[in-house]
Amino acid sequence: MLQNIKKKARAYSPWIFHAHAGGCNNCDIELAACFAPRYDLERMGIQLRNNPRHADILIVTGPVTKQISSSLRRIYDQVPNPKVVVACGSCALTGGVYNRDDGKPNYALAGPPEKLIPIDISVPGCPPKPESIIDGVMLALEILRKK
Amino acid sequence: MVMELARYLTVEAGGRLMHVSVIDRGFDGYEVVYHYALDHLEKNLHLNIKVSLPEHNPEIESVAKLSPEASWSEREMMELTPVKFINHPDPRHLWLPYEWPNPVEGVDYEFLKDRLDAPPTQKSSNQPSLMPIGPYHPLLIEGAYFRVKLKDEEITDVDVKLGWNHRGIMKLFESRSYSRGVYLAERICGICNVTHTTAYLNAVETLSGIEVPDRAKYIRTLIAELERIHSHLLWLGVAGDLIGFKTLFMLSWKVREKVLDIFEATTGSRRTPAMNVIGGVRKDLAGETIGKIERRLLDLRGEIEGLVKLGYDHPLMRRRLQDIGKLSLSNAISGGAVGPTARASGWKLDIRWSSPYLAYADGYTTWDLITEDGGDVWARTMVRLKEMLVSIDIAKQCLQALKKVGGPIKIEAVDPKNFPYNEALGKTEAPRGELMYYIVSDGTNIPYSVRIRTPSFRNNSLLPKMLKGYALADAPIIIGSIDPCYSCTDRIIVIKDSENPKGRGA
Amino acid sequence: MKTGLARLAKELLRNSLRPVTANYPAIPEHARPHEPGEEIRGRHRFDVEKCVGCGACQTVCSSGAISVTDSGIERVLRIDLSTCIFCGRCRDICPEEGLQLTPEVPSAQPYGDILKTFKVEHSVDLSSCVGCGRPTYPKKQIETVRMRIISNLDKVNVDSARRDMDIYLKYCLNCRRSLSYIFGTHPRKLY
Amino acid sequence: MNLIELIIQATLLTSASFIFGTIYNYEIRKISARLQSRRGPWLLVPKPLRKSLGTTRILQPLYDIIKLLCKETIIPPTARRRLFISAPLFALLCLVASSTIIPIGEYSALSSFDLSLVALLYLLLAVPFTLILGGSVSSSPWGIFGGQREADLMLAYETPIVIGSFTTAIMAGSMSIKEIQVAQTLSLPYLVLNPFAAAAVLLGIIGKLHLKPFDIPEAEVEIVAGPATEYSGKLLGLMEINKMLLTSVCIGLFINLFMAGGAVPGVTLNNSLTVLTYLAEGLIIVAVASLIHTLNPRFRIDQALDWYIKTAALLAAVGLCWAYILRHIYPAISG
Repeated sequence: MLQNIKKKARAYSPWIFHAHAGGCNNCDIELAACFAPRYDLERMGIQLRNNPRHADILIVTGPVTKQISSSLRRIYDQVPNPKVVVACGSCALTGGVYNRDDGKPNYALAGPPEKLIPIDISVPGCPPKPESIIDGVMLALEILRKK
Repeated sequence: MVMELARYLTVEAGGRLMHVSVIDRGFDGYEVVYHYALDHLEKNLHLNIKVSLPEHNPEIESVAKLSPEASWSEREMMELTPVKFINHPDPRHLWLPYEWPNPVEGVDYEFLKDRLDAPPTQKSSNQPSLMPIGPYHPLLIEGAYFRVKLKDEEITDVDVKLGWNHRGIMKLFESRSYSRGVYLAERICGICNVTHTTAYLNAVETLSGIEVPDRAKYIRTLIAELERIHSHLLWLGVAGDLIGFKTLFMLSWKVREKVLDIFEATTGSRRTPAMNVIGGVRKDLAGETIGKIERRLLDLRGEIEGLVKLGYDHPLMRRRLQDIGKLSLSNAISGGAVGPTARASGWKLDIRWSSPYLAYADGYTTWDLITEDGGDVWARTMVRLKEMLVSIDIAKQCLQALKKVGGPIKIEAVDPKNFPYNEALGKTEAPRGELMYYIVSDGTNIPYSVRIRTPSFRNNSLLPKMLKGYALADAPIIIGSIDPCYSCTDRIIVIKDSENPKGRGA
Repeated sequence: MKTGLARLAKELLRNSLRPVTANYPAIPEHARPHEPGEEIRGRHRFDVEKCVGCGACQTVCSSGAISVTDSGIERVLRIDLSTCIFCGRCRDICPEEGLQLTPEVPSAQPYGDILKTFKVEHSVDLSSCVGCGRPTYPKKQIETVRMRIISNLDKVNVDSARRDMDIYLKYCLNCRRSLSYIFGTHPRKLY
Repeated sequence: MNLIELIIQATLLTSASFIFGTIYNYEIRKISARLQSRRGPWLLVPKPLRKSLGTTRILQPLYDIIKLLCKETIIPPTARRRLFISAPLFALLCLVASSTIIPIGEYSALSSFDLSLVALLYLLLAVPFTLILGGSVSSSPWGIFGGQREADLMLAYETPIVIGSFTTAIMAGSMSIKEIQVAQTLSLPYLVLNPFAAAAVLLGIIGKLHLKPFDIPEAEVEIVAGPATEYSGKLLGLMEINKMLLTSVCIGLFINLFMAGGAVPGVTLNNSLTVLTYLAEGLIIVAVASLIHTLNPRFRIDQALDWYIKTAALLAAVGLCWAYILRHIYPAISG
């Protein structure tokens, strides 16, 4: 009985921390639009916290630039377990439009986030529509429930 | 010699130094280009002064003492290309990551010493005298780093380190054809991506001598003005959040959703319209979509007037925003402020008025320029709020004109073939200020080099001056008042490794 | 000074009666604007008849999301939605309107099955060379090229073009080179 | 009231005030969301999602607390470990003690002692102390700043609460909350008799609960989360529990001192219906507080201090004089 209360509580009040890793801030404003009146995420008890210590879900946007890669790694370590990482936007999945055509790595990027931190959910789109982000968060709830 | 020319241009002629860019010509050394805007004398008048330097240890006198706005441009060039600007007031590292493989010698990296992962140390009493507003901070959506020196909660000195968003965009530009570059220009900044494509296309179209048909001009101006409304509404929400006014964030973003609906209905995607292509516009606006937009613009105007009234008479908001982050007119001109930050200090600087492009010229639309003279955060808020109403007027006039003006929406050239000129300057008035693209072409369909000077690049250099003397509690809203967009600021130039002087960098 | 607060209070109380929140996860269509534009750029869809597999979309894609691989007897066009930036350029460039962007928004997936759900694939069978049996170009592409050449040429040399095409279009590049030696039509006859 | 009955009633009171605290916090989130024209935590989850997201979200604060209690706790190495952990625990002890003193309706465990009002105010002072202690011990510059701001703000909002509470003690002629409650049922509730003191205490309570425009110590934009920056997992869960208890105790203080502890004219004090009227009155006060919370941006710390001195402290002083006038000119009222 205690176990399923714990699982339910985790799935019913996930707190999100948004880590910007260098993209063009289009995904960030779409994520912020998810908390605006039209796509209000607080209906499901979700809060956007700006302190990694308080967070359950870490949403990463943007191809990780070299300079912010060490900070992103530290932010990931600061989020207490159990945690879920959502990669949001095609930059966060494979570097999107910032990849060079001849396959050589872009000198300013430290590769997409999957090279630095383990990713659990990927949200495509450039920028992903708030509906896709909400789907991603719903999937994250399921994973939190199982963790 | 450059100093006398610079003194004449800025002091007597009253011109504005927009940007200092360095073009790497491979074997025959480097070209330092000083971009001067003299568009207050005559519309669309610009002047590029070129100085070519030898290939081995190129050096030149720094102009930063005379016109301080050039200091950040020169710092950027000094850091990223082997060109040295002699006795530059502050030649420190600004953009490159700390552990860049071969740091430029002879520059003391003060930032390298107190690395970020060192535990926060309070030297004196428990009052922290040095406050890092670090790459991740709730005040900044994106990465930036302000080292704030404090004397019991009053800011005495601010030091800025940027480059957290540096994606090497200009190197990518140099490996993409013009028509593909449009989609890269759109992804420099997510909030003002229509102005980026417009500026890029202004430059490319003047480069290849293409004249955009009238209908396309009206559609481009309409999309640009709708984006200005969306950008100002977004800023109003974020500014409300910065002073703790969550309700203003919700109200203004509720209105912003209406603008995004217009974008989605007409251009197919909420935030990346991708309407502008070389020679015109991708998709025509049919008759009834124009009617739809007009109806939506009507109730949008009602909502925005409500927000303007709210901004005016909310007692606490006025008390929180008034007379903080002051920027006098003389500081604005010498520091080279652009956009609403300059207009709030009483400087009539607006690219749509001084060097009109697309449908802002006299024959197409008529609108008036908004300036305030307070110079503080309250004045900037008022300038942006009133500008939204002006944008709605321009959008309305474009819609009326679209009903009458027929004609094609695009010239069939997918990729420009011949290039009558070998360099071009494209400028627009982004929601944050003057945006400048400088494209050098070598005749092929891939640009030789692209230099971008974004408005936030210039406004950020004014922040230390604005922040001094105010409380730490005011720092978020002062930093927020210039509407910083660090994706724009960190688009940065290619690196030319010193080992292979021949090639144009990695 | 109090009027500002009073007016805001009245407006907020009026707001509370009609929240604008879309009931998204419960009713999916609730989030779309009332009359969605017909051309929302979402997931791609290949039109099986029209697409000839020419690969023009691959050259034009601004983020390198489209990959064309020839494997044995078929050419596979694969669009990787996790790299795609949905700019709609491939649809505008496609000469045969074989590629459409449906308004269906690609939704989030667990990281593991990124391979199967974020891929839009379409395969076109390649014609094999009569001479050496190696795969050459897609059958449909050869057909459309032939029709287009015949329709655009002026009457005089239409039948000679048709005769040449019947021969040359069936062979791969190497066989054509060797054939041109035999027929003596190779431009550089020096060696 | 022998000892065992006292203990049972005390535990009942604490758990009731904790549940009321969660309801009040849910109401603040729901009303401020509704005023911003968005839906806020669901009262009734729509049908298709009921299987995965539960049926209702009234206990949303409870879910937050249980989730936090099951999370991993990270204590920064440079923080002083023992003080860092004991700060929220000490606050919890004080709040549990103060919740037993506050009577809910007719159940009053310890409030009938003579100087229960003084004891209550003394215990309530401990909560800001632990926040200051927790913040400055947590070795993060944000925590130190949060602690300092909490110290400045505490001076500002404590004065109106203390002066307002003692005004009611003067009007009722005794220091025990029970007597004040009974005195009000004889005459009019003090909210009507002395509105100045009531307004002063309400404004003080808004500052104490860190509702806008006074959520300066937790200004998430300037100082990441103030004192709670380094707290996570179980310790943060403790802090949330403290917040619930603090909300219900403060609202309970206001009801007992100014609205006769839920004794509406129809319902006398000694039957169990008063618990429902107590909750109803609490919801009304929380609605007023959340309206103020939604309407205002955040004050700067110096603006908050001089605002408190100019209005709240002044109101409390006026209430005090008004109480003296009442006591001497209309002694009948004080009974």
